[in-house]
Amino acid sequence: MLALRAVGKSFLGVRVLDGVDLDVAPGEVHAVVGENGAGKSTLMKIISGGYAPDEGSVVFAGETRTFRGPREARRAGIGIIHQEFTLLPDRTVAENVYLGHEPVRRGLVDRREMLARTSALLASMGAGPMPVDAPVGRLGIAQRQVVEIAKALALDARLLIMDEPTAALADHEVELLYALVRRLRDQGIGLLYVSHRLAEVFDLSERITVLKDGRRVTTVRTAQTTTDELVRHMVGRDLSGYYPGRAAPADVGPVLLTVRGGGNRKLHDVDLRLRAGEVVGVGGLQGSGRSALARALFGVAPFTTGQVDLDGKPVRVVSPRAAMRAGIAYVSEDRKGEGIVARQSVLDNALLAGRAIGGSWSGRSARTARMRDLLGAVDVRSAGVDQEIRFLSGGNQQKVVLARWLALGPRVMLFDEPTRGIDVGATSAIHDVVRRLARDGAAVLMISSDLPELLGMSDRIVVMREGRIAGELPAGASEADVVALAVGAVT
Amino acid sequence: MTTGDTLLRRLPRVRAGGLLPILVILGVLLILVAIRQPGFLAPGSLMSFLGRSAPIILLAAGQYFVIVSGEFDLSVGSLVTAQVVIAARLIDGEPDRTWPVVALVIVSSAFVGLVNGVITTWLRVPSFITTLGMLLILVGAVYFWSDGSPKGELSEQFRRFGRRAFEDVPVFGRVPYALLVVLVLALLAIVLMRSDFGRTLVAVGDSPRAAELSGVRVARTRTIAFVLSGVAAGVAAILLGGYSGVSFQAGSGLEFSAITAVVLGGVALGGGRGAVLGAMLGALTLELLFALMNFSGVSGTVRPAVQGAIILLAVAVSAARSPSD
Amino acid sequence: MSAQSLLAARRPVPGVYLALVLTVAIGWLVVMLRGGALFNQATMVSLLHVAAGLGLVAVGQTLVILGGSLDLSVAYVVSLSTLVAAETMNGSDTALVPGVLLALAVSAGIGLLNGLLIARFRINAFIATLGVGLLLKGYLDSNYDGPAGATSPSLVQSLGYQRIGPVPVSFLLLLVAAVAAGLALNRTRFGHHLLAVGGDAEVARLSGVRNQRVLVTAHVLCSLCAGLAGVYLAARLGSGAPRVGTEGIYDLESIAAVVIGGTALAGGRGGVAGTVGGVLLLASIDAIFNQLEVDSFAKQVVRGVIIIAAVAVYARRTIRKGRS
Amino acid sequence: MRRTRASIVALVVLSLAACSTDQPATGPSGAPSATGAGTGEQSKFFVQADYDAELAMLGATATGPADKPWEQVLNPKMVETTKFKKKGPHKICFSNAALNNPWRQVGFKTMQAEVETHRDQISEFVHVDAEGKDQKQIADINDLLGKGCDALIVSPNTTATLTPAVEAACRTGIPVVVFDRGVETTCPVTYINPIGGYGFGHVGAEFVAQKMKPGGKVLALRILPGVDVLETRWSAAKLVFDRAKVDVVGVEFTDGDPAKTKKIVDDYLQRHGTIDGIWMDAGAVAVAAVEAFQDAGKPVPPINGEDQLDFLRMWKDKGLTAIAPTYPTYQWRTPIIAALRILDGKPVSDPWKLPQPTITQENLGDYLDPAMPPLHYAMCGCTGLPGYPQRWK
Repeated sequence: MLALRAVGKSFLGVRVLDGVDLDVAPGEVHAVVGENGAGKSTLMKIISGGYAPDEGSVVFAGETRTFRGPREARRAGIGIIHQEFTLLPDRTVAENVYLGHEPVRRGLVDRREMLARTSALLASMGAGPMPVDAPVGRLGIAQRQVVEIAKALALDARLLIMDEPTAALADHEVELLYALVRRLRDQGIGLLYVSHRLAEVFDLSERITVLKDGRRVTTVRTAQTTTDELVRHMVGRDLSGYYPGRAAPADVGPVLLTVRGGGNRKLHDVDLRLRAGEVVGVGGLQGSGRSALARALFGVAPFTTGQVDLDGKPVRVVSPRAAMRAGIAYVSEDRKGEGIVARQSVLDNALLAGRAIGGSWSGRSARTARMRDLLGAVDVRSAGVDQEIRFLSGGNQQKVVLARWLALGPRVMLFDEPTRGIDVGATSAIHDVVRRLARDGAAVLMISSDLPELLGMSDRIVVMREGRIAGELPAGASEADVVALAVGAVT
Repeated sequence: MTTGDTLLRRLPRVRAGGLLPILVILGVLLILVAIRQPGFLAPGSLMSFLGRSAPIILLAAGQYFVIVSGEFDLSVGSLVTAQVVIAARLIDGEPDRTWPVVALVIVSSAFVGLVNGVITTWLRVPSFITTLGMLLILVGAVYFWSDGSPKGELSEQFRRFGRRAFEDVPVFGRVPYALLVVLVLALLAIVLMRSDFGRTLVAVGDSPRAAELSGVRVARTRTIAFVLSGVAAGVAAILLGGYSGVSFQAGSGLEFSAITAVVLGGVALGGGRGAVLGAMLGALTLELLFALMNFSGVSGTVRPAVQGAIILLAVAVSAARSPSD
Repeated sequence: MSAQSLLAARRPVPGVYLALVLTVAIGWLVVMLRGGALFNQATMVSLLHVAAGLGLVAVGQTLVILGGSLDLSVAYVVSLSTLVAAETMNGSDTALVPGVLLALAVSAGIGLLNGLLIARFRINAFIATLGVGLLLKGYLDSNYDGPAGATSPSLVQSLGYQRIGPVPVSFLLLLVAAVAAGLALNRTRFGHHLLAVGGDAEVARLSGVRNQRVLVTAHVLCSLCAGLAGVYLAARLGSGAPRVGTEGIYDLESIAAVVIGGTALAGGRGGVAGTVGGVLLLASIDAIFNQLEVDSFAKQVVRGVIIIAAVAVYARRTIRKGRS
Repeated sequence: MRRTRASIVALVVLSLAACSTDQPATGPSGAPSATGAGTGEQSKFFVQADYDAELAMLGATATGPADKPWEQVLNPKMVETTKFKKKGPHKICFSNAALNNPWRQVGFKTMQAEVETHRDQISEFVHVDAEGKDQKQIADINDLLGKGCDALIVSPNTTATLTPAVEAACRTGIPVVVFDRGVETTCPVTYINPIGGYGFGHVGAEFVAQKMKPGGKVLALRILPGVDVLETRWSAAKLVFDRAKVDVVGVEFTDGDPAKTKKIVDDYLQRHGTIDGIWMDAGAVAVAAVEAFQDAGKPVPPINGEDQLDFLRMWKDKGLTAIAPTYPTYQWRTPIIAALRILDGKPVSDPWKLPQPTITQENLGDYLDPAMPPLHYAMCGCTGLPGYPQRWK
């Protein structure tokens, strides 16, 4: 029912997709797997009308289609669940579910029908009771994800794309989703299932396509492959050699930062110690409190209970500024929204934090000169430091953000998904910087959804679940250990 | 984002917020004026033209700080009116009171900017509303205070800033004080925008989240922008009161002129884009347009339409050129 | 007030009504202490007439603001509409319907221009509508040097002066327009899509909403409302008046009424019921100050304070909601 | 694609702008129109009969006390008012168009002072300010009708549009007095105003046309288009200039903004080298116009202003060749006097035409009062009123 032929797409000269072929049959669950930045999300957006392909063709239901927007794709019968929520917090559940195709009777939106259909739809999904007439803003994250799925289904989709649908779901909700996917499949709907979680892929799919660096590596029947084989296809390299070496026990210094009983709206009873010279990885599902932990430490959404000590002395980190003064730095997972200032130059972006903290006039030119060196040292590739940063690739943007913080000489460095959506070369450069920071005596906390990265980089791994620290793993733990802790399965 | 990616490659690379478009418009207008009125380009008349354009150039610069930080200041016009009226009443023709009143005008204008900034950033009232309210309050209060009719008189000492000039300057002939004031302040503004504060201000307008997470005190930065706008309005009030004397019409509508000038100068409403020099050139362009209309005898009633058409045209063209959003 | 309960069916009554009741109560008390009566029939009628004119414009303004846009050209649309209506009617009843329709059609055309400039040519709404306003000003200034045309006597009689008890027909027209707009917002696809575009344009686009079409429609409706206000004013004034819109400061006043009514300037949140409350609040302040013979300049100061305070209160509430 | 769109915008915008220019331009290039006038077509506000009547009145002698021009009447036509006779003290209500300029402020203060002199007869004076909004004034009048006023004074914001409201007021049976701008109905007991706009415009234009060098260039500075009082002034001036074959090089609108005025004059001086006469439809920006000449180092040509003190002082100090036709603010006293006479059942003249003195070089000294603020109007007839001069400062 869906056939992609040699689809290609570039952003600002960076090739994101290159000659990708893909087929989905009715009643088939076709999984798409690949590392971060492999091009999965871009591919899904092309199918669902979010982007137009630069080359190649999309054939849907026997016709070659170029969707001019999401609306056309939806009308044609392609539903999509995005990684980010596409819900309006001020509108009710029913209004969100039926946005764009509200049921109409005699010219007016039939509210009763809409509520009834929404309830029925949610019921058919096996979701728990939900206030369909309440604003989405009042729902929890998991409930919102259910609404998001209902929204994608509401338009009688013949092809449903699910981009990491379980990322925010709790166990029993994942089970419900499984049941739902199977039910849809049995109804003859084709499903494209994008996931990091190989276990899910094996549970659900008939076929699996592996993407790597924007190309299709292979498409295999699920029954005829194994996890190991898939991982080899996805990674295509020897894992152990790829990451810079870990810290030797002798390199690990004294405890720099301690959190005792830290809590706020999203976190509970967090106890954490970060040592100089050590990279501490943080694992867990999306929404488990990983990001909230980093944001609490950096004072964005501070701890409201508990105590934070730096060098054994209590500090009050009430704002990013306070955190910076204490020597803490933070690289957000949302590079576009919270990292870069898109229309300013590379140099302006790199100097932003230094300027914010202030400095004497006399120190200005020296600071700028140092920054130029630093940008060279982290190997930022641009047409010059005066180029606007939005024209750089994601990896180079991230290097600029890193330089911004390195210039301040942070003692505690917090990374949230530092390599998400970044090409392989830049990723490895960033890994090197992370490790070098630790070697130079900083305490590093690194959040990552990318399990190989988490396992490869960390000297110690903290796994979070539901706002708490679920457990700690030593270097050399397996992916299974992390996942087990993250989802709360008994190991 | 989507279509922009492909467009970007097709369009010639003009740096967004660049000065090229405004320079082109300004150049075209200058040529038209020169054809229509060759004497205009003689040093004497050019100087006096620049001198009388000083207040709106200052207001545009002040408005630029606010707009580039992502906000609006609709209160500047009524602030100018209020200051002119207050200055006249306080001076009441006494030359001795000139300097204290000049100081008071600037300080109190800064204070109004501070109030605008604090209400906008702390109480989270959109600046459009804050400054709209401030517009009503200032004009209402000053009318109320002076019973609906300006009282007192500006001293000649006060008026000279906006009215008098250095006479017999070689080459230039006559150099209005106002021109010197605006040159000095323009230079300061350009230097300020190249300083740490200036770069931070633009960052705040472009991405307040990124700025905040880099330790920028966003609220404080924006508040300073409002204060700068207030000070610019204060100085503009001194020059304008000097140029034309006291009246309730002194500042009316200047907020829209200033915003128009800033937008003409290639500065994006919403923040993060454009140069202060562009904003000031935008103001100069607007003044030149009015002069051109005076020179070519365009009927007074048609002028708003010409002005509207040129604004829409300039902005539509630059919107079509700018690749994203 | 069945209309209001319909509009507010699913949402709590906006806080502006509380403010309205308080204002009226305090005003009533103060006026009474000074030995007057705040609301006799005549003041009530006057108040509702003032509210009707501003209200019609503000209802339209609500629509564009909800969509994340803005219309600064409404004042000129109002003036133009009075002229088109009055000149077409030219004092005869037979041309009443064509006059009204032509006035509305011209207004809708201007709304279309606004909408296209904003949605398709991506000009910032502030600048686009300011520019269109200047174009209209130029047209009005060069073609009219004073009131022109004559409104149909029967329209003057009915819409201009007829009332039912203390309620003028024009205020009923406002209520009808408000209910219609409320219905459009809550019960039509257009309304749902408009709120989505105002709430998050990208989410709306990804959900299959045709953002441009929705925004253009909102602008057409906004100008239609301003045109309707023009027709009412033509009926009230008996002729077309080229300055009536700007004299009434309908552009800024309508925006003020909308935000006082609790609609977020950024779009996506709010509604028509609040706007009607905002208009009534502004009109009540007018009435009370009229009674007390307070200087109109002092009133302006009070208005400025109220506008800022109202929005500050709403902002506070949103922040608190966000936290809980 | 986007570029095409942009050019479409350009086209639409330009065609819109163009369609607003179909009115013949009033300016140097303005071709002689149907009326053969050099200054373009006559305004639709022009009424020949009114014009003739006003010009005739300029030379007429008024009846009434010589030292009280606000009680004088030109060509009195007395009307009976016994049916309005009522025992005092009275409640007098006033619907005011606006208080938004110095002229109205001075006038209103004069009126308040006049009310004070009649404290025995007036128990309550209710004032409502329409803030320059027609529809608010209509509502205000309606509102006042519910307040048990014994007499209603109206200063209409716009002639045509306030007519129905005034008619409605007449129908309630209370005496209605209209002043300043009129209404298109005879139902009020009396309509008080000075000679009027034609007279004002004529006097200024005659002076400028005579004093300037023959065939010279005149710049006409106007406040706003579309205000009836100002339109009549300009249409009378037009007739004078066309008859005298004066070259009116420009008719510009200043919005009453002195800065804009100076810029306009400055540019016209540059464009034409010299300007030989300035005519203004209101005196608000006269000082700014004079300053523009001074700042440009040019002699100030014959000019007309109004009776505002800043202009009068400048006239005297700089020895200008000037004249100041007036639209006297003392007319604000008359409605109170008229209302009380009506309530006493005494006859009043309808229309009540007040004399409209002109300040000339000869009598300039009489009107200069150094103690008063610059924007005060000298022709207020208020020097004898309670609270003078403090009330007007």
